[in-house]
Amino acid sequence: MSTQSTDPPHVRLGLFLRDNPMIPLLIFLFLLIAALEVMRPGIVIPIRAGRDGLISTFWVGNLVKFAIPLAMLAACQVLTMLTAGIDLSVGVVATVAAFVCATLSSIWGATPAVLIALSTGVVVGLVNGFGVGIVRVHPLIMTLGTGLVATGCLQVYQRMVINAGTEIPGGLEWLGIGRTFGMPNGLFLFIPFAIFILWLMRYTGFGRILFALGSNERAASLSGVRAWHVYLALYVLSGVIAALAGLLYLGMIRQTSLSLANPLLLPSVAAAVIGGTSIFGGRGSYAGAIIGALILRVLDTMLTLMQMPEGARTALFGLIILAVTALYVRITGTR
Amino acid sequence: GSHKAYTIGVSNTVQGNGWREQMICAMRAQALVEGDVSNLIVAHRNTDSAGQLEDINNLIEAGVDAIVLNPSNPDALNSALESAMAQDIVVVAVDAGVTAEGAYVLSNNQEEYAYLGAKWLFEQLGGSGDVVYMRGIAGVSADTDRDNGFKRALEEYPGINVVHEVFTGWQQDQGKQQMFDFLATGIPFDGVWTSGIDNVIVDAFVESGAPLVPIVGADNAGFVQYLSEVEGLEGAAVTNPGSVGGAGIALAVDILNGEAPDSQTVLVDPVLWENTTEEGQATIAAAQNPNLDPEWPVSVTVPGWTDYTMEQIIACEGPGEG
Amino acid sequence: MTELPLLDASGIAKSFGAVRALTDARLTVDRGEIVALMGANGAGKSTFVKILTGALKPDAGQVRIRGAEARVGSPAQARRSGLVPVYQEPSLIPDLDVADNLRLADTPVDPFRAWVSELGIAGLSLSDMIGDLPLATLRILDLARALAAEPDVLLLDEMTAALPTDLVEHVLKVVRAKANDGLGVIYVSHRFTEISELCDRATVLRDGRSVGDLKIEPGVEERAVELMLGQKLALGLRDTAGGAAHRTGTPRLRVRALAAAPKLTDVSFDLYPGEVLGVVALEGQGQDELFEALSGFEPPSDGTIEVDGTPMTFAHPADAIAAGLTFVPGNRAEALLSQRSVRENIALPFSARIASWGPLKLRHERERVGYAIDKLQIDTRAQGEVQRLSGGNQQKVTIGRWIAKGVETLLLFDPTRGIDVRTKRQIYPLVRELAENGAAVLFYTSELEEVPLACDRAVVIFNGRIVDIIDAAAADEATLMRAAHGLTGEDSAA
Amino acid sequence: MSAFVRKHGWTLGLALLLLALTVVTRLIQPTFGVNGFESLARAALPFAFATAGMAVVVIVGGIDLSVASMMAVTGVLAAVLMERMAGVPALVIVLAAGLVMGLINGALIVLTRVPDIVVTLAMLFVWEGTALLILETPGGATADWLEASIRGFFPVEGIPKALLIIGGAIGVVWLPIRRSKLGLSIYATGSDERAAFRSGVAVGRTKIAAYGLCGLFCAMGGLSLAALTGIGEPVPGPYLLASVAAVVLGGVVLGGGKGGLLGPLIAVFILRIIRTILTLMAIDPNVTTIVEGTIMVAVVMLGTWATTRGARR
Ligand SMILES: Nc1ncnc2c1ncn2[C@@H]1O[C@H](COP(=O)(O)OP(=O)(O)OP(=O)(O)O)[C@@H](O)[C@H]1O
Ligand SMILES: Nc1ncnc2c1ncn2[C@@H]1O[C@H](COP(=O)(O)OP(=O)(O)OP(=O)(O)O)[C@@H](O)[C@H]1O
Ligand SMILES: [Mg+2]
Ligand SMILES: [Mg+2]
Repeated sequence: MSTQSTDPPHVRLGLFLRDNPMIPLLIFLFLLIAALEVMRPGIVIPIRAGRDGLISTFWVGNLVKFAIPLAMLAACQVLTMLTAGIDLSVGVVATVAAFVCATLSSIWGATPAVLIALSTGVVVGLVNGFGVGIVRVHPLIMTLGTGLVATGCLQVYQRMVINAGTEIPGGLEWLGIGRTFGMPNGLFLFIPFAIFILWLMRYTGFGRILFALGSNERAASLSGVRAWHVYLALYVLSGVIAALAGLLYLGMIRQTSLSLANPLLLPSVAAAVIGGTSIFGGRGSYAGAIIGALILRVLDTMLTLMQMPEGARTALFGLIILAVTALYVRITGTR
Repeated sequence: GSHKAYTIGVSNTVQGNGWREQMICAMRAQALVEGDVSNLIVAHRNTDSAGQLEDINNLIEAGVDAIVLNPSNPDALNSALESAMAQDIVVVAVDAGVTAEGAYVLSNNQEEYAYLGAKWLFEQLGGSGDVVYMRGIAGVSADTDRDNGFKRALEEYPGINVVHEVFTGWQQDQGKQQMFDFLATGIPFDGVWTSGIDNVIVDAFVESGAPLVPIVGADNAGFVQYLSEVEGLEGAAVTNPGSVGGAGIALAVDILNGEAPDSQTVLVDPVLWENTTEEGQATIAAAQNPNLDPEWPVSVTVPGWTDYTMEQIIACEGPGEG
Repeated sequence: MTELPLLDASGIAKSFGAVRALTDARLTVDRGEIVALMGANGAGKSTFVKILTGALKPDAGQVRIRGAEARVGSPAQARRSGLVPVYQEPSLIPDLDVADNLRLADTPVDPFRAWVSELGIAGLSLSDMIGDLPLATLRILDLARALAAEPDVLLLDEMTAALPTDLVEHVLKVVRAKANDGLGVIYVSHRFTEISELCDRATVLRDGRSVGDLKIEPGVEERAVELMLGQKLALGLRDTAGGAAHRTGTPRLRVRALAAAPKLTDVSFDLYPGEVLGVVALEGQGQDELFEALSGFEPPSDGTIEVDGTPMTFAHPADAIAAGLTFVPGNRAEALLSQRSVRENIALPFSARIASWGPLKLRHERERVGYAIDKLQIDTRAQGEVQRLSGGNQQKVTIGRWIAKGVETLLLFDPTRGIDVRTKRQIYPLVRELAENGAAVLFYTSELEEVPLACDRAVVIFNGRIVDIIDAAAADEATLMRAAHGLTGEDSAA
Repeated sequence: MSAFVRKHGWTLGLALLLLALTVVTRLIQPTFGVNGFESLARAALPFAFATAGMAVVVIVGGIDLSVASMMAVTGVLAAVLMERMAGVPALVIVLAAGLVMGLINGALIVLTRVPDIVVTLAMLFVWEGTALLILETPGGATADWLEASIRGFFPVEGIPKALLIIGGAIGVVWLPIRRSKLGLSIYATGSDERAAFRSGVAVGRTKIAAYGLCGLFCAMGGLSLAALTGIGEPVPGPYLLASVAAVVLGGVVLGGGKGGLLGPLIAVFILRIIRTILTLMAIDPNVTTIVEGTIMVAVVMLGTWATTRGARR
């Protein structure tokens, strides 16, 4: 029944870390980067002369660049996990959006292509929201199912455009591969996006309702929340974010593929949970997910550069993820 | 004449990659132009060997006359294939081989594929230098076959040293990221061998402003286009036609019509197109098809085997459709 | 030789992060003794009970059982040492049936059955799913399971808080009888009547510290409250509810022939602005269905609801809220966002409608939330997560939400469940104040003594229909009790 | 009667659906008979075991994303061991390895207090890597009797051995457990962990046991992969998502405490027979993906709709 003032320092440190869970995550991130620098001296150095004296391979820039689409998809997971949901269709939606955009822009031009691509996200989101919010199907199954259906549709669509050629809208290419002061132009999209998501979660009624639904749906509806409105809006938002991430990815990879962004699905879930979002709903942090995405990317680099059998590499990846989250849980006392 | 009405079953275990999609389209187009095929049943999804066994058994249940499959593994499917052959169903494996007794194999020679490209690369480097070796998926037969070919070439060139070996998972984004990482370490290398994730590797060099090194890839439309368009790129595309699937259908129909070849195994040997010589450049210019889906191999036909036209394979329609 | 106490705990301390729930708690129980554990909301009673029964690990302290130091590592271990608790929340497994729940805790079936009927629950089948049973029944089952385990010491944490009066009687009777057979009992409650009726002795906790032992004797309430609160509080003045409200004009709420499966068959009443209408009913007479229908949770099967003269149908609580009807459920687990802060919990209704999904009005929110916290004196030390508040303070949050929002018609279902005496004394005037400012309040309580304190009139529901309407200010407990049992006599006020 | 229907309504509905689909199969392909059924049962083997394992951990309130990877490990282990030693000891080692992997998953979840989904996501990679370390490339060989043991019928024509193995293995392992205190504890923990703890359940040990059981079933799944293909493949197959789908379709509620193993097993057969029907009907494979996804969602939607209606009376 008293205050912290008398607590010993280690208790106070624990409390501080618990209230600022970002700090241990950031520390992990920097430790990993330091380990990488030890492994490959010089890799973190920002500017190195390349051919024609240009700013050369700036690893930190690459790190950020590849973390952006992952962090965007992680936003879908964080938002849906707040309501104890999950969105397993994001990888497919991103892939569909990218594919549709690349094939349509050679036919109809960039703007309609981008709009149609984003609307695929809306459509999948509507279906997800309908299933989760109105029919009350478990989100895991619902989004898994829509992901499958969307894959099928993409394959049918692909048949129609085998010979249409592809074109990547200039704006997306600029975002995807362009750099400003060595940092990727994707940040021009991502920084406003991240601010929007952080703002949405903390300072809007919608954000509050997401937390509320995940903590106790009955309590929320007793307070007058119509859950299905929220789910519909949420999954549409998630679909649009996924489509947007897909477009950015298209600009980065500059190659269409029927499975372009699919491999980002599991990492997007991992980034969200490493960042301290609870799959049981009611607790989540987007800032954490962003750092989670960066951590995953650094790990990718480390393992790519290590010379060891592929099996050991894969296993090590899993072990490090586990160690990071376990330590994080131990330090912050949350789960 | 008197047209037969064969039903042919197709089994494939990788979905959503351009090469395999082309293979399926080639099968459909060839079945369409073969007058004797009335129905093509395609089981085409992402699965493992056990799933392929299931598909083959389902095809047997459906009463097909022949099964053309791209096997996920040479040894794993024998039980189903043997029971198919016991019911007089013709079995043709395309792209990779199977060990089942009595099955026909019409395969791209994967070991040769890797050997050819690697040898060109090592030759290009003058027999000594550091190379990056970008493989496919660990633990998959095709990757193992190619690895054998690559190792064989490596043995012949003791001056060549592999500085990075990595699995791209045959994913564009992964390959590109990995190349960025290699470039960022600052450890120099002189050439890159890829297992078909190729044009994004070129992109990675160009985007990071690193000097290009010789790159070996496959005959995917995107990469072939780069070979003639990207300034300063020295490279070679090794053919690995997905249209081998169409050839498989043709072979199956021949066998059903009693015109079985002498040998059970036909290897389609790859060809290498490089852009460092003039003839090479001419070949590449002729092969180019910038409108084609960039993941599709540009060699859409297998001369001597397939009979369909470019339009037909792109329409991707089989018998009983459209 | 003097007999060693059955249970002797001393120096118990426990912190949850920054919150010191217990600093120095001590307590002894002898054979055959019933010891009340008293304290205001958040004093640490439940934490103490959990530590004694192995559900929580203490930071410091000693527990002796019959003089021997005992390490109670888990509830299972406590059970083996003869310490058997009934916690505040039901500790039965919702997805298992009764029989499996017994098997899980190695409880013999026959004694259990005997206790269940002894405690006044009839018609229980062992194959009933726990999740389908009402809260009051669960409390009884929990107790019956504890009794069937043949404990040496029984620890009851607000066992009666969610029980209707008739079941409380049964419980008190059984506990008394067991104590006479030599059982030691630790009894946590906020109800003085029960404590003075049942207990031999009381230990008072204040701010996590044992501050005194009292012998239960007439007039002890005064002293107990002083110890609990660390200050004097005038108790005993039964400032009953204000006079007759102005029941004229259009009623705020007009209910006619309302029926809802399974229990509610035919209920009609009018509720006027400025009025607090009590609802008196024993367990399961249809009051749950009545409140669910009025709050839009489950549509009624028959009958009409008019609000300010306009007929309404509620398909969702949002409809009811739009019509000005707000509902505070009795079970706080239904109403709270347990992992969210006090502030977010109270501010929840502000963001409910789509129109308010935009930016939060933070200043307005802070003001309203602050107002509600002050009004209800919510202990906000552990405000980061509502689940870290004590049970009573959690209960206050559920009401505070609507105090902050402002209400026209408030449907209160047993709002004082588990609330300490001081807070109760704050809640009655609060309800009256709301009414005086024009709100209409429907007030169900399981504690009949509250009816005259808060209500103007009371409707008595028995067997799904209204059997009597009583002028509450004049009604004593006996009258209400008789009515609640369906014995409408001439002496009930007209 | 009605209580029985209420409690097992979902499973009964699934059984009826399976029956209807079998009839449909016969209508499409009149020659579809016992042999078709036998190969269907064989194809269902790995799915059935993955699903059984997943069901147990979902009932205890968790989820195991590493099932397919554990199957890959045990599959290659079987193929490697059987090349070198007698079949039966190899079998025992494989089953034990599965059990141990599951116990490791469970112990990590309990000890680190990291949520199940995160631990098993990490272990998905660890076990996948382990499989590659055991066998770099597809290979090894299984004993002939293993292949023979899942092929054909026993004791009479019409009862596929594979079906007996599924029923037998799961029955022998699960039924006694389900009836025991451990089974109750599994359900109790999944239903309400705190209440279970307070009822005296050793929650941590129960979870570990459930994960161990899942590992054991995965070992059986790995063995069936080895038996089906005759070799070991170090790359995980599509069993993770399929098992989650079957578990949910089978009436086990994600979140724990509800459902059994029979429903999910019937669901496995439903999903397999749908695949067969689509092949027999020669549906365009791209459309097949759409159809499979739609059916999965539609069935669960229908079920959710029916149960919420039922609950509202
Ligand atoms: N898990 C927890 N985390 C943080 N604080 C807690 C937790 N559990 C209890 N507390 C705090 O410990 C203190 C004592 O709580 P406890 O539940 O023991 O009170 P109580 O005496 O039972 O109150 P009530 O009469 O309201 O039930 C309270 O301040 C409460 O907020
Ligand atoms: N074994 C446990 N594991 C995790 N958290 C626990 C455990 N036991 C209690 N808690 C937490 O302690 C807090 C207070 O406990 P609880 O809600 O059971 O009692 P309470 O609020 O004091 O009850 P009341 O005051 O109504 O008697 C809650 O947040 C609860 O989640
Ligand atoms: Mg308490
Ligand atoms: Mg409490």
